[in-house]
Formats: sequence, structure tokens, C-alpha cells
Amino acid sequence: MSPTPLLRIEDLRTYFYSRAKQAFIRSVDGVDLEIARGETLGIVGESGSGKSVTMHSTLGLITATPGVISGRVVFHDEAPRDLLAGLDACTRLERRDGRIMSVEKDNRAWQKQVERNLAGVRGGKIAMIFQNPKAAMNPYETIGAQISEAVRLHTAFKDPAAARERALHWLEAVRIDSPRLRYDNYPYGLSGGMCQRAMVAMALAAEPRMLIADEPTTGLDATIQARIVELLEELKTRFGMTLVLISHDIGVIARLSDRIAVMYGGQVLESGPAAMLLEQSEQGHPYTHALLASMPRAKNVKDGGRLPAIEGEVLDTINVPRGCRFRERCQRIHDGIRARCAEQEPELVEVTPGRRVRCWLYQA
Amino acid sequence: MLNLNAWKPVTAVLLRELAVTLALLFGVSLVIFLILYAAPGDPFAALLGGRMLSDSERAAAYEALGISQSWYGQYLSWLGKLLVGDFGVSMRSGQPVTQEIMASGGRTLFLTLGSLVVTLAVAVPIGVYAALQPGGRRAWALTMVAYLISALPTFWIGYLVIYLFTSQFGMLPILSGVGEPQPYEWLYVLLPVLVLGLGNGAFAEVVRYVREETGRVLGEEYVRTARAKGAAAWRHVYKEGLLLPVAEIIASKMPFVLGGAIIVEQVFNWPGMGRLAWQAAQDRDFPVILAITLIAAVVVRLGSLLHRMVYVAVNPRASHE
Amino acid sequence: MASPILEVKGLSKHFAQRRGLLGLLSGNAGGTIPAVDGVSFALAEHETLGLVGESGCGKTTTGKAILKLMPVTAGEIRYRGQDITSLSPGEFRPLRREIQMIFQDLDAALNPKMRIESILREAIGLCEPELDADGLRRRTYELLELVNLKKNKLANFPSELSGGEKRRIGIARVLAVRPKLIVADEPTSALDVSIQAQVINLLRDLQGQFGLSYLFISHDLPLVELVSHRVAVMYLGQIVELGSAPRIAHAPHHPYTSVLWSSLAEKRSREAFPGAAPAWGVFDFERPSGGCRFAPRCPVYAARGKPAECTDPHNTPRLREIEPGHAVACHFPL
Amino acid sequence: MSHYHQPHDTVSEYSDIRSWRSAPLIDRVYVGYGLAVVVLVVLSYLLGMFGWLPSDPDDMDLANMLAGPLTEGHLFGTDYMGRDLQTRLILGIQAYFLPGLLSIVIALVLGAALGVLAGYRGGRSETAVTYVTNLVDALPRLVLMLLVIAAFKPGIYTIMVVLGLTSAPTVAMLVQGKILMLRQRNFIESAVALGISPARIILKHILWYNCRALLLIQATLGMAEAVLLETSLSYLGFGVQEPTPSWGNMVQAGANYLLQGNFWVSTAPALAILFTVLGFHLLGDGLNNMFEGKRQR
Repeated sequence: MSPTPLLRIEDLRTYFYSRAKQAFIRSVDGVDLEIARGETLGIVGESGSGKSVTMHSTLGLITATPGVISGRVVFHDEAPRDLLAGLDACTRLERRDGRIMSVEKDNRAWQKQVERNLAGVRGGKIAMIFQNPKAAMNPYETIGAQISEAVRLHTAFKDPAAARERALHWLEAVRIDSPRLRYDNYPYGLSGGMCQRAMVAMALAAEPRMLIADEPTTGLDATIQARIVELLEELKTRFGMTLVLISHDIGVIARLSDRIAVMYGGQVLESGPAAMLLEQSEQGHPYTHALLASMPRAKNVKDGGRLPAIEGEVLDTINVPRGCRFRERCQRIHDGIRARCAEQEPELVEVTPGRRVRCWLYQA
Repeated sequence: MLNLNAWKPVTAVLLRELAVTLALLFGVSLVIFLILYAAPGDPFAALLGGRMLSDSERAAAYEALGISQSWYGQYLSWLGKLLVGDFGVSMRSGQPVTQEIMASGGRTLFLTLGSLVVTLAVAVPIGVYAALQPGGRRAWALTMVAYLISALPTFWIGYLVIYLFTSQFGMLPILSGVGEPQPYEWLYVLLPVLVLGLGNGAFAEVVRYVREETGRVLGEEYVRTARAKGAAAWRHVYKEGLLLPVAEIIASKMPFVLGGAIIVEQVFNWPGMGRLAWQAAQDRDFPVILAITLIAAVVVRLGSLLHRMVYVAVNPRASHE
Repeated sequence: MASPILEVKGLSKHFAQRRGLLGLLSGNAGGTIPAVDGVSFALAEHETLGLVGESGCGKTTTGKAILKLMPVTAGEIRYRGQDITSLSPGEFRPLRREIQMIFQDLDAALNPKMRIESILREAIGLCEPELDADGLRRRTYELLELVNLKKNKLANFPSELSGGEKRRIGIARVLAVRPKLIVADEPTSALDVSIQAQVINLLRDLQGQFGLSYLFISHDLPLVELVSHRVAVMYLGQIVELGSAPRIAHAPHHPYTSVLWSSLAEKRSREAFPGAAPAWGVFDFERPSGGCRFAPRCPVYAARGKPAECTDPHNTPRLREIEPGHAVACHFPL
Repeated sequence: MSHYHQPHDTVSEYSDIRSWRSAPLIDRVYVGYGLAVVVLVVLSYLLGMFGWLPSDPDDMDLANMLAGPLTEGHLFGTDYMGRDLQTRLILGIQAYFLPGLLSIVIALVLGAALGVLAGYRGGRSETAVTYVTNLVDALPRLVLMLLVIAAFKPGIYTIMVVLGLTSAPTVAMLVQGKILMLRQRNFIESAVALGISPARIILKHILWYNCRALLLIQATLGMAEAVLLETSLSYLGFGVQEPTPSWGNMVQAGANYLLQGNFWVSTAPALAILFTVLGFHLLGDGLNNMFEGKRQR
């Protein structure tokens, strides 16, 4: 097995509850992931696949209820530490034929427990940047003040002057033009690309072990996206940064990831080395292969100018079917496995070294 | 901290706010004039003569002052006198209006500001608490209490409070405002403020507004980023989630509290401008009621001026809007 | 070239820059932002013309101007030979049905408080008011089949639909009035990859079935290359290059088009264009004084030592045909 | 411990927007109580109008004056002149009910018109409407009423017309907000592009579909305002004069007795005010949470 991973997520479940439909929204339904030191894990998936909720759950950013209800998140910094310690004490689950149908949770106790678990880790050891930077930065503070706040919180530079210098250092590191001028700017005074760089600087200013980037390029222009991707690539090589990149843009994921995890309907359908997943996608999960084939690229067009689209709607995680979640849209079901696909949910099984797939095609 | 170095553009915004206030006060004076002009018995003439004039006397008065009968002629002459601060003479007491208002204005201002502080001091914490525990049992109960309080008829509560204090503490029931000081003098001052503070009808609205604003800001993306950064959420929430709503409440609830003051002054026999207005309405004493209405409008505009100043100080973008 | 269904000549749309009260007092009523500045192109029957460019280049404004959703500062729009620029709203209404628009926002076409059935019936009623109850029902089912949606969706509210379903209802609503020309403004940018492919196939099938012409507006370059017959590249309110889709994608003549295509995330931007300008992330809206607007960011301009022609206000590069069917607005085309 | 339970395996795809069934308990309690108050008030109004009263409002039962509640013959007891309180409370509704409706109609019609003018046309008309709104907000309602009273010695209907006029800007602001929300999602532009006439966009799409809940809520809050205003004015001696009953002047008349320890005379009308105003406020807030989706998860 690879050296102990920096972060390991085991059987993570995060549910929300729709009072109108009296049903659970099973956003994250049993996710297992591992991120090794210095590695970039790309988590790709369509909307509602649970990719963002998974990483938000690890950092305790879920405020809606019931939120995180089961699982372990082990962070191997100096010593292994479970970020979800004490979860079982606050929650009681009731299952009906294998599926969670009732949850009791002491939300307030769990909230306090999360803050205790993550003290010093959230923002300090694991930092995070988000989508649409202009809304994600505090509009009432200058970007300089927000960056030096991160510096003062998590590094030795406590007094304002030193923190300011440190913040300027990071502004230069993310290639913002004229950092001393930008230091006193407000988010509304910057372009989208500039604001995203400021947020990256703010995250790095805490000198974290790991950076989680949640859709960092979404909503930006093609040319600006390319610049941000270049920046992340440069930071990876220069600081040996461990990066978790969440995106629905397969192009960005392909460009930056060492390993890729494909998520759908709240579960990981496939994970493995980036090159293997992308180039030999026909040996992988049907969903990945179909997704790559349906990308609107000239090379994907078949005869008659049509794209091989995946039929049906993206799974809405309120009505989770029995058996495999991709079953209704899968084209590669044959009679040998049709019954199992319909009835039984496949496990995430190692198909070739380093590559795990959740599909009955590959299990005896 | 607040961006104090943004004072250059701030003056631009405040200038604009003053211009808006002047335009509004002009509008208010026009509305008041039209009401008086349309009133039977031509109260406007009474303004000049200090008492109701017969037709012939009125024509003579106009001639004497050399203003034409047309409405805008009268309006301009009346406005001219106003700008000079001459509100005319009270038809009831014969005293110049400005003097009567000076005497009572201070007390009403104290009552209004005091009760505004009481409303905020009680309602804002309830609102914030309800925002922090959206579904909580206690939060729901507190909001329910807020609704109950603001539905209470102010005057009834006033009498109850007076009864409570006169029978239990043996105090003279009604503050006569004159004569030797009572043993609990400060209590007389506090009671009306408390009653108006809780009973001005805007209490539930303040709780609901704070609960919604604080709740909304807690869900904003930049607060989530602040928590992801490991920073205390409150450092990033207090500006938009608390400071701005409170300023907004002061500006928007000022008229309610001023209105409520009239009732409370009546119940407690509190010799303020409210009581003066009530008396003026009884005796159709136009110079007084007119002056009080104008002053009330000015006070309300001061409230929104304060709100604009806080808004500009907190929100850097405002100065460039 | 089939007879053009739409001709746009010298279309301009300038937005007045809102000056605050003080600005008005101090005399200068404020400059104007030329969002669209002298755009000309033609669209043939059954053709898809791609209009591509970064956000803020004026592509959406051009689309909305064609539908007369906003007054035009200058220029002429001819639909099937008829000049519609100066028509009054009343005169334009019968024609409005034939020129429709699909908006980027998935919720644009859907009244949040109306059920899907009444949304479609209203659209049908605009074009065929004489239909009785079951005529309407049949037409509604016909439209749902066209966009392959199940009948049980009719009872739902827009908030209960997925992104893909909202877009398909939007398309069905537009089809209800039997249009000839559709301006599609970023129809798939808010959708997931697998749903994008479905909607693109749908639009292609509808073009085949009803002979529709599309003006396809997008910032997604590979997508535009895929769906369009011809592509026009816009930069700061002007068309800088216009030609067949494959040639624009793989053999562009204007430096901006080449930089735009090379910046695709999948490709390594450095080796595609060695001379790529350094990190000029800042996208400056203020216009350079004159001449070519792309000069400040143009690698060719830099590589050639900042030649004077490029920034000479009297020699602004015009869109001129350098090959049959391929025009470019640059003094030094690649 | 919070409890979340999913009874069935699959969830129906059909519309779940039957909001009152799925609304949280709190809102249903609010709306339930509010509706009960509305029904009671309307019934009492009709009783009063048709004269079917428990007893004659002016008949003085000198035997048991200042009787507490539940004395025989007088369900709610009697006032200081022995008159039956229950009858007078029912008649008290006459003082504000119809005038209140008048003020609501004015506020809604004028408010919606101004709101559409400001929201749909925008530009100069928007600044004009905002100016009027600020103008009305600058004048405290009760102070303005005193001015109107000094000028015209008006009846309750004129007062309620002024209340309607001064409430219209609030409604206008809310309607304008709705139009802004629709404009931001490009709904209005896409309706114009489809070929829907402006009149139908305004009347059907904006007002009927998107503003009816909002207008209903403003109506309930408007009635609460009317009750508070009428009772306050009659307390100050400007509304309905003795012996015609109004909850306001009943509290005023009972005040001296209250100060001597006899609570009920003044408390009964005060409680009537309290529960009626509370009812309308809760109804408004409950409907608002249900339809405007504040708590919709």
C-alpha cells in the first residue's frame, strides 16, 4: 500500500432532509477517498454528485441538518487524528433493509465537537478556496486585511507589520500585479481572476499542508481560467502542495490531477491514476467512458453529426434506486449482470493496481 | 475596522443625502400646506391673524401683507416665514410657537431616543438568538413573546404600569411636572420610556428583521470562507449582519416611535411635543400642529441620515455608487 | 450562399455611463461605453453562425439588439430582406414570433409560480389562438415529444425540474410559436456535460426537422466549433475574424483567435503559442485611444516591436476578406 | 436530539408545492390562529350589522355594575354604567371593520399601480415613486393624522383613506421588488421576446401569479394597522365618541377604574385589541413564510 495517506475518508455519509417530501437528500452516501502527500487528487462529477459536499463535510462547513451522520476522516499530519471523532456519540441511525431510513442527531453537541476536532486544522493545516471569488471574499474588508488575518491566525507572524509583509509576499507569489496597490483594494475593485488569486494567496498565507480547491475556475473566462490553472500548477511544483481539485470541467481536471476520482449520485464510481482513467476509459466505469465520449468536442462527433450523449437525467439523490445508481443510464448492461445491477449495489473493488471501479462488469 | 480613510467620497454621499433631505422637506411642507389650504374655514388665514378671521378681515390681512390670494402666493409667504424660524403664534396660548416647542421638544426627544434604545436593547438580542437557532424551541417561544408584546395596546399597558407603581410604591399617580420632586423622580422618567420602548408596535418587526438579516448573512459565501479560514465567524458577520440592520431599524422605526410618543405622553401626562400636538388637534391650533409635523419630519430624516452615514462607513462600495 | 435570412450591417449599441448626481452637476454627462461597435454579418437559411468571445465582448448585446429587446444606437438589421430596425413594437409583433431567443438563464423562460402546462399553453395560444381544449392538449404533448420530456412533467412547477428539463421546456416554449430564426445565448453553459450533449443533439435535430437558423452565442470554444457552420470571433464590441468553423479553430489568421483557442485548459498554452503574452489576467475595458483594440494584449504586435499601424487611429483594421469566405480585421494576419 | 424520518422508499415526483400541508408546524399554527381571528371578527361584524346582539348595548343593568366576566346574564361582565361588555365589544368592531377594508383596498390598488410603474417602466418613474415613498415615510402616521384631524375634523372613513394612501408606498416597494427579481432572471425580457403583450405580462405574470400572495399578506397586516390606528385615535378622543362603543374609548373610559384596582372594564377591550392584532400579524407572517418561501427547505 502507498505510504500512509495525508488524508483518508472512510464511509463518509452526509444527508440533508426535505421536510416537503419527507425524505432524505443523500448527497454523500458512503464515500472512500485517499490523498497522498504532494499528490493532486481531481474529484470530477456533475452537479448533485456530492463532490463539493464531501470536502465541505471533512472541514465541518456543513450547517444544514442533519449534515454529516457517519464516517471517519483521518488526517495524518504529525499524528493520525480523526476529524469526525465523537460523531457516533451524537448520532443514532436506523436502517431498513440496508438503507438508512431514520436519523437522530444532537446538532448542537455535534457542532461543538466539530469545532474542537478542527481547532488549528481548518484553515491552518487544510485550507480551502471556492467558486465565484467576488462573493467568497468579504466585501467589507480589504483583501490585504483578509490575507494578513490568515497569517496572524496560523503562523508565527503575529504583529500587524510582519503579517502585512507576509501577506505581500504571498500576493507576489500568486502573481497579482502591483501587490502593494492591490493590498488596500476591496474585492469589488478587482476582476474575477484577480480576486481568485487573492483568495489563493489567503489560503496559502496560513502555510497549510493541503489545499482544497472547490471549482476554482468555474465562471471565469477561458483565458483567465488558463491563468488560474497555470498558477495552481506552478504552486504544486514550487511548494510541493497537496491539492484536492474539485471541478465539473474535465479539461481542468485532466490538466492538473495525478489521480482522479469520479463521483455520481453521492458515491465514488471510479478512482485511479489520471492517465489510466482518461486514456483507457473503456476498461473503467461505463459512466466515465460515456462522460468523456459525450464531451462537446469536434473529435467526439459520430456519423450524422450527433454526440453520443448519455440519455436520462443526472441522478437526483432523493430517489436513490436499488442496485447500481447509474443503472438507468448505463448502456453496457448485459444479461449476465442485469439482475445484480438492478438489485444489489456494487462495491468499489480494485480492478487493476491503483484503479478501483464500482461496477458489476468487473466483479466475478 | 471601519474604513475611516474613505472620508473623501463619503462627503459626496452625505451631500447627496442632504440634497435629498431638503427636497423631501420641501415636499413635506407642500403636503402640509395643501392640507391646510384645502381645510374648511381657511385655516391658513388663521395662521396670519393668530385666530379665525371673518372673510372681510381675511381680505384685509392679505392686503396688509401684500400677498396675492393665489395659493402659491400664500405658500411662498408662509414658507418664507418658516425658513426664518418664525412658526407664528399659538392660537390657544398666544405664545410664539417656537417657544412652546422648545420647552416640550427636549422631553419628547429624550422619550423617543430612550425608547428606541430600549426596543433595540431587547429586540435585537432576541432576533440574533432566533437567527442562531433557526428551529429551536426557545427561539420560537421568544419570537412569539415578541409578537405578543408588539400587539399590546400601548395605552392599556401604560395604565397597568401606572397602577402597579402607584399602588405598590405609593407614588403620586400622575407626574404633574411641577411642584416638589417626587421620591422616585427618575422612575417617572423611566416608565414611559420602557412602555414606549416595548409597546410601540414595531417590536415584532425589529425581531423579524434582525432574525432574517443575521440569518441571511450567516449563510453568505464569504462567511463560509471565513470559517474555512479558521477565523471567528462573528468578526466577519457583525458589519453586514448587525451594524447595518440596526442602523436601518433606527431610520425606519423612528416614525413609529414618534407616533407612539403621542399615546404614551397622553397616558403618563408627559408634557412633551406629543401632548402639545394632541392639544393642538383638539383646538385646531394650526401653527402648533404644523410646526410639530415639520419637526417630526426633520427628526425622521435625521434618522435616515445617520443610517446613510453608517452605511457608507461600513460599505466601501457605497461611496462609489 | 443560400439567401440570407438575417443581415446585420454596422450594428452599434452604446450604453451611457451613469454619472452620479455630482457628475451631472459638474457638467460632463459622462462618456458612453460602445458595447457593440459596427458589427456586420449575414446568416443564411438553415445555417448556424457561432458568435464567440470572452465575457463583456458584446455578443449577448448583439443578440438582444437583433430581437429588438433594446434600442439600437446605429446600424441596420434586415430579416428576410425587410429592414426591421425602425419598426414600431406593434409592426414588429407578427415578425417577433419568427425570431425567438433562448436565454442563458435556465429560469428566464419560466414563470416560477406557473405550472409547466400553463406555460406551454400560453405560448401555443400566442401562435394558434383558435385551438380548442384538446387541440391545445395535443399540441402540448407534441411539443413535449419534440424535446423528449415525459407527460407527468406538465403538473410540476419550474423549481421542481432539473437543469436539463428546464432548458428543454424553454426550447419547447420557443418552438410553440413556430420560429424560423433562434438566437441561442449560451444555451448549455449552465448545464452538466452529459446534459449539454443531449441539448446540442436536440438543437441539431430541430434544425434538421424545421430548417431553423441559429445564431449560437457562447464563450465555450470547442462547443462553438462543434455546432457552427461558420464562426465570428468578437473582441471588445467588434468582429475581429469571421470564417468557416474548422478554419477558425485550427488555422486562424487573427492573433486573438489563435490565443483564445490555444488557452484551452487541455492544451499546454506555452507550446501552442511560444510568444504568448505574460500574465495579462487583467481584462481592461477602457478602450485604447485608437487603432486595433487588441494591440495592448497582442503577441504579434509585441513580437513585431509595436508597429505604428496597429495603434494608428486613422488606420483601424477593417474586416476584409483575405480568402474566399474568410475575413479578418488585422494589419498583420498570421 | 433532532429526529429525521423517511417513511417511504421512493418519493413521488409529483408537485409537492401544496405548501400548507408541507409547511412547518409553526406556520400552520400561526395561520390557523390568524384565520380563527378573522372568522370571529367577520362574524361579529355581521352580527353587529344585523343587530343580532346578546343584549341592548345602552341598556344599563344598574344592579351589577362593574361585574366581572361570567356573571349570569353578562358573559363578559358589565362596564361602569352596567352596560353589557360583550355587546359593546361586538359593536366596537363596526368602528374599524369597513373603514379598515377601505384603507386596505386603497393601499393595495394604489400600491400595486405605483409598484408596477416603478418596477416595469423604471427610470424617471422609479425615482418619482421612491421620492413619494420617502416623503410618506418621513411623516409619522399618527402625527399626520393629528394634522388631518386639526384641518378637517374628519370621520373615521376619511382617516382610513389617509391610512390607505400612506400604506400604498410600502406595497409599491414590495411589488417593485418582485418585478426586480423577475427582471434579474430575464423573465420579463424573455416574455417580451416570445411576443406576450406588456399588459398581459403585468396583469397575469407579475400581479396575478407572482404578487397575489404578497398582496394578501399586506391586506392582513393592513387590517392590523387599521385596528391599531382606530383604537389609538378613539383612545385620544378623536374617533368614535361615547356612547357609541369603540375598543379604544372603552379602554379610555375604564382607565380611571383600572387605576383604582378594578381591571376588567379596561382590560376586556384591551385583550380584544391584543388578540385581534396578534391574529392578523400571525396570519400575515405565517402566510409569508409559506408562500414567500422563507423557511421552505
